[in-house]
Amino acid sequence: MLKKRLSSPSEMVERLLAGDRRAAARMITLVEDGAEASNSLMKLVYPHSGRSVVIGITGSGGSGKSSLINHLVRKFREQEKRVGVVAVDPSSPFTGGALLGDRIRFQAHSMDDGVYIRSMGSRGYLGGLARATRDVVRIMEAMGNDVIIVETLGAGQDEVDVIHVAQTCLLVLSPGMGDDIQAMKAGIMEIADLIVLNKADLDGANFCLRSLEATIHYGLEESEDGWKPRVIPTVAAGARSEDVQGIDELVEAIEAHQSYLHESRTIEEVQAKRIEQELGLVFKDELQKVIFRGLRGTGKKRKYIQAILAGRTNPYSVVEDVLRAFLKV
Amino acid sequence: MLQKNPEQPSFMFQEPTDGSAPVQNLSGFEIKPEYGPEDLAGFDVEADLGRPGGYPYVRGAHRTMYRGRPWTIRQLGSLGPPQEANKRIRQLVDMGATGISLCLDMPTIMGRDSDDPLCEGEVGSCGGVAIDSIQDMRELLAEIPLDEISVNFVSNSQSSIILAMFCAVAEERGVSRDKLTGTMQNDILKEYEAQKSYYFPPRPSLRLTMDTIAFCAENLPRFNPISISGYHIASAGATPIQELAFTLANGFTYVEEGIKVGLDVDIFAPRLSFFFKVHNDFFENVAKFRAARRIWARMMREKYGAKDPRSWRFRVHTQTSGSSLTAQQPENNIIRTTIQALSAVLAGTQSLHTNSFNEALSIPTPRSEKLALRTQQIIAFESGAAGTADPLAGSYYVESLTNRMEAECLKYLKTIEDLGGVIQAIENGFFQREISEAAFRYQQSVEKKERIIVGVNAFTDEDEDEDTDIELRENDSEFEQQKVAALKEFKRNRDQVLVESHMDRITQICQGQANIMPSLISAVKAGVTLGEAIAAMRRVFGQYQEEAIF
Amino acid sequence: MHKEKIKVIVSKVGLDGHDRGAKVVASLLKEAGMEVVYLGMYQSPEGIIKAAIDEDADVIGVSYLSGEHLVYTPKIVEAIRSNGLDDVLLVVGGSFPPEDIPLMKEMGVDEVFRGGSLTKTIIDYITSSVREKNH
Amino acid sequence: MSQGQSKRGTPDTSCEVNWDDYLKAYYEKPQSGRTWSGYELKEIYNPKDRVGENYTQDVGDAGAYPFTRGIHRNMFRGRFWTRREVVGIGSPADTHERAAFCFEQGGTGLNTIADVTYEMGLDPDHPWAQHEVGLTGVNISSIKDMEILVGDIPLDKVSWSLITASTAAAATMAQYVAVAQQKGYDITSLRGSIQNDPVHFRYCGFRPACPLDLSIKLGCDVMEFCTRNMPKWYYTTVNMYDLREQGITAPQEVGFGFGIAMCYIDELIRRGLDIDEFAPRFTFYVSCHVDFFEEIAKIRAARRMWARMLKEKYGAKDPRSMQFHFAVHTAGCSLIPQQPLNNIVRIAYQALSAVLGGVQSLHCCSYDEPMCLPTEKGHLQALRTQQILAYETGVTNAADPLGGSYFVETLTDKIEEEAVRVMKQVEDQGGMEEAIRTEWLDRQFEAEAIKRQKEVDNGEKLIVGVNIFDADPEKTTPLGVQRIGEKSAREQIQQCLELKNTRNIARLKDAIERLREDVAAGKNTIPAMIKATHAFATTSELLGTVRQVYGYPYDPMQIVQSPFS
Repeated sequence: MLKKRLSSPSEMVERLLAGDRRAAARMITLVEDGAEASNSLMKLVYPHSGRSVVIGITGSGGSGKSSLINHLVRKFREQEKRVGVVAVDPSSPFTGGALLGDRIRFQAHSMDDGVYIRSMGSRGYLGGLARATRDVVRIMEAMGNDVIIVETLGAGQDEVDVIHVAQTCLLVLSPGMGDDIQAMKAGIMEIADLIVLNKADLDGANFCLRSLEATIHYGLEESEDGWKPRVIPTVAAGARSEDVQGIDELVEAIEAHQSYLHESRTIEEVQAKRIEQELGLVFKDELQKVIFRGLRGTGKKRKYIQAILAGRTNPYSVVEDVLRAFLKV
Repeated sequence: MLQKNPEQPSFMFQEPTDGSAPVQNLSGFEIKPEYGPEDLAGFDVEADLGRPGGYPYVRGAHRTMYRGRPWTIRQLGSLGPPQEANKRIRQLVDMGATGISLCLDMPTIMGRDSDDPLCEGEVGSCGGVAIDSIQDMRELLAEIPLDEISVNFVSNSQSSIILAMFCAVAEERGVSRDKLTGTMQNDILKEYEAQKSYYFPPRPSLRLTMDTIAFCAENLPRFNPISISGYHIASAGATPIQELAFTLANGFTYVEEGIKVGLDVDIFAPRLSFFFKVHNDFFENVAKFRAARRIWARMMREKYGAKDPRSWRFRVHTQTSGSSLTAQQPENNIIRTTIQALSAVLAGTQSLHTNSFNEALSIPTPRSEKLALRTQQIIAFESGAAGTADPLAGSYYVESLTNRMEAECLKYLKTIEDLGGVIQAIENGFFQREISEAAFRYQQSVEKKERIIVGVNAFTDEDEDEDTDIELRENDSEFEQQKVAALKEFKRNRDQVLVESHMDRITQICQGQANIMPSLISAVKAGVTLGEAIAAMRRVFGQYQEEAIF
Repeated sequence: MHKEKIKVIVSKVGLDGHDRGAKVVASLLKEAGMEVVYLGMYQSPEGIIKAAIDEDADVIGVSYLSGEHLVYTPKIVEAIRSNGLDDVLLVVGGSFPPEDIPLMKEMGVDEVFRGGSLTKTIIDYITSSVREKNH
Repeated sequence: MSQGQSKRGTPDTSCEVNWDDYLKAYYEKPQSGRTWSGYELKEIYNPKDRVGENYTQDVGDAGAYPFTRGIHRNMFRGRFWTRREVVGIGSPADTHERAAFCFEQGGTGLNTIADVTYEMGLDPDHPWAQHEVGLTGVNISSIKDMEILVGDIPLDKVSWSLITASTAAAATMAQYVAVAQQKGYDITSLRGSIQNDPVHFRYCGFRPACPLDLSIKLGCDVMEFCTRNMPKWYYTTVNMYDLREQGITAPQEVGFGFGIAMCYIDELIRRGLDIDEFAPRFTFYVSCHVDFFEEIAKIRAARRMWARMLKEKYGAKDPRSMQFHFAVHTAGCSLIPQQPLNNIVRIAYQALSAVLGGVQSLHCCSYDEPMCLPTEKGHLQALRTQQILAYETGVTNAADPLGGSYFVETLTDKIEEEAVRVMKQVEDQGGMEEAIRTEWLDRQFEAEAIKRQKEVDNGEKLIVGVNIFDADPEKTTPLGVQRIGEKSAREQIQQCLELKNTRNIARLKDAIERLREDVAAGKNTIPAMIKATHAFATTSELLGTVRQVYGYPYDPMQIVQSPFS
């Protein structure tokens, strides 16, 4: 057991609700490590979650997500909202290590107690990154953050799942990565409520902007609930203050989407969809846990595999048998 | 305020000159401001340069040089008591030294035993090891694999006896003679020219040397019976060109003597090895080595008819210049030693000793000894200088300088020949005169500040002692009594009659022509001491006195 | 099942911007399977500590170059103590005179690595000490 | 194993030797089959390697195009390189004292180095500066400090090298000129140099002070001003050395360095200067790393490339424009704290390689640098290294003594070929400015630095005391440690505050306004900075004003606000 000894769950949650950073940090670690303790903790945390605006941001490397988030945080702080940030960076598939560099961009807030930043390695989470992230978000909600920003990299299925922890999802693109954009157009529909074209001061930005708007205009029917993604050009990098552009517009767009969600009461559907998805994930991996725990030591697992290899049976029948045995169905 | 110290030459505001002022190197050759292709007109690369490991060996004795194996990192392992020396040897090996040199204390050098009244206060002096009897040799070599570690005995007039003890101990330890490795300095001629530690007149001394060479040629094929040394000639004040010429002259003399006593040149020539000093002049030193290799190869093949390429190969051990080290600002010596060591490596030495930076003040201390060792290791493993053979080959300057060195050297060899050969030249004081003149000229140039020695005649410090932080090593005085006592004990426990008979036998052999080694070996086994053996020889050979030369 | 990760904060402090060493160490710790939060340059001791808290770090690694270690180390140690982060390992790297190593250890630094340290020694130290601290 | 082992004499167990290790060491090959930069070395180079060489075209005598063998005909016969020691420590007064010391020891040039606070453009009273003033150099906040630093040093005689690299170099230049004027010197008579290479300095941790556009603007203001007013002054030292210290290879050092140089050259040409007007005063700072021959080859290659580039690319006619003027700094990153006296050895032969390369000005590291700021002893040792090379070793007798060496000439060609390839890479990025903007260059540094560390970790590169022949670490620094008295720092801050309270504000504001106007009008900022300096404007005030006009925060650390707006 690598991590430190803990006080009782209830005590920890108390401290968390009081906004204690260390309690939050320690609980997040437990969640990350998928420790047994985490479930009992999350049970206590859950009732205090679900009250914050959760924004998901993804986009490929070099699109300037971090700088963008830095400015969003600044804006929300000006509105005196407490902000939590979950910055996910890829872990090395070989060593499992990760270099988490986003904090460099958040330096302006390094001394601000109203901002809680947590870097996560994508690791090889059982039950997927999404589940861990969702729990982290809940912890941050419970600790009293009004806005929580979830940052992740790329637009693969994992990221899509992660982003779906949020109510409002941003896809960040930048010019001069045409291929990525082509690749992402496909995913735009299911990922993005808002598309941010960052580094809009670079050559080719206009062309890029137009082609994106075209994609949305022609590519996407207005979803039945009446929200259509928009493209917002921004410039988030640059030491000069006047270099930075489009942030206000972006914040407005986010607010617009939020109020749309509430007015159109789509928010319930969204949340319902999220819960369904979560249950799916949780069942999948809890069930797997249960089954494998059940098989552990019985030597059955190996028997099944050998039987399948020998052609005496097949995966489908095995699954049926096992499920029957375990779930008495 | 800027020139508070009037002693400093005013380099501060030095203005450019056209650089046409004549410049001489240490050998006194005029050096041109620049060398180019025109300086190598008519230079036949194949014939005059060849390849490393190929005739005429200018570019190195071996084909791959240090890529095959680095030079032997050989450091000084002496220290009065044999046990101490033995310990130091193993410390050095542990620190990564790959070869060891052992020098002797004053009494041993003068051929006397520790209990000799003349030696009072001298036992274990100047960091040398005191060897009286075979017992000392046993302790000195304890646990050292004689077939692996090449021990270099810095021993000259007494070499035949030291070698005898070495063989005797090896025999006791069951190491057969054909496996024994190592080196005996054993270069008697340069003693008369420079070092001046001899007992007998030149000719009998030379005979002893030839006896050891002949003995080794037959019995110790892996052992270097002699290391023909320019180092001491240079240290006595000779210029690089003189060091080169006189050392080669001596070398050829041993060859001629060997042939005279009827040895086949290809039997003993391959085991002749050399010992050079690194002068301060970086490139002159490189040229010296390269010229030496070319001359040796050509003379051995053309003049002495050697057929075996190993006889043509000039193999050399090198030591950085002890005399260039200053007592002032001792850390500066680290720099001098580094540059000299690099020069020796670029010159293609087979083996290198780097001096300790505090030698001008004290016997090397563990720290300074270690630093000297590290200096070689840094050059070997970090500098990349060992990455390719003879990296300076082709350089217009270095090749021209090499040619010039060769030409001047041949002139000297001619002069010596005209004087009737080395022995004659020694007897009429030719070398001694040449060297003392050179030494005098050099000293003058330093005093006139024509030649600047940092910290000595320029850039001196007022508050000297404050900023030298060097631990010094003192001689331990108890050692002498212990040693003398031990020796007396040793003499008491041996068969005195047997000892006397062995000494008479030695005297007999000296009167005749037979090789002296076998009788010496059985003598030391019987307990005859170094001093006694020499006394026995002196009965026949007498003591040599040279008239002073200024 | 994934392995629980050692989490390391790597940071410069003050104005010195020689971040090469810090970056190299960060990357190599990553390759050793650790999760490294790199804070970059111009950090204040308080900022470093806040990051360590938020990230629930096991190790704080600070890199110095030019003599500022005696200025900032006490401040960092103080901040660690006042925040009760006694279970966090404080490791400093950079160039200092050997005399200062015991000095810094007295202040409360757990380990000091100078230039010319091999990555392996750093990794081994962190791995073993973190395990100790947590048992 | 050996007879010697089996039959023991009197055993002395105080030092057990592993004879197997001994044999291994004995037959060890030096691990130098490759150069430091990783190029295969042949076991032997010979005339075949030089076939097709055209001496006059490809090599040439010293003093003749393409200057491969040196920029002067007689090289060190005419004049030794300038032997420099960098000083910069505590207060301007402390620094002046150390400078004077180096003079007495026979140094022929003087380098004073700015501390981090100065380079960042902060005054001592800046909240971030307090802890670090005078720690790594000297902070000059006003004309007063510069007066103290200069003291009675004769500015028209001594060759003074001001090491301020960042955009603060503009302030330094202004302060130096202001003091010179005050002391009544004709500024055309000033000899010396200023580092003034803000573009490279972003990679030394000064990004906030060195935004790219401002770096080129202020850097070139200094260059332009000196070109027009200070004919004896070297107005930039493009610092390849710092780039090399990031861990890049020898050819990358040259390639990237030239790339940055071109940023300035192109701007100066854009400003209407003729290449031959300014190029002769262009200088470089080059590293001499641990690989003896590779570094010599690098220098020779750089000389040839510069000559060709200036002649062919920029159409220079004056041979002096084609001469690669450079100073060498021995490789600080090659020094290690383990067995520190070994560093004297490294420095010694690195310095030798610089001299054999034909250096104009040499700075030797102090062996104690990996442990502390150079001690007086360390400085002295470094200086002695140069003096021994100059006066004892005779290596100065002939120009380019290695010229013609099959190996060195071949390696020179190889380095040139590789460096040209690097420059092509940069070009493919859209030129150096683009490569910097897109952080392509950063990524090169990252990658190379990690490669280097791995080479040491897995023993491809050997370092005595680190991965071979290591020993117990020293408990103390052999020849002492350099400490900075906090006293000087406190005084610095005090004096700065005093100055700010006692100067004539109206006059100051007026001067700052002028500066602001000049920047806005795109004029050269140096004259206005000089005036403002006479009006006791401080470093941060000069630079902050310029930064604001360019739209950057007044204070790079974004804490202090401008007192003028």
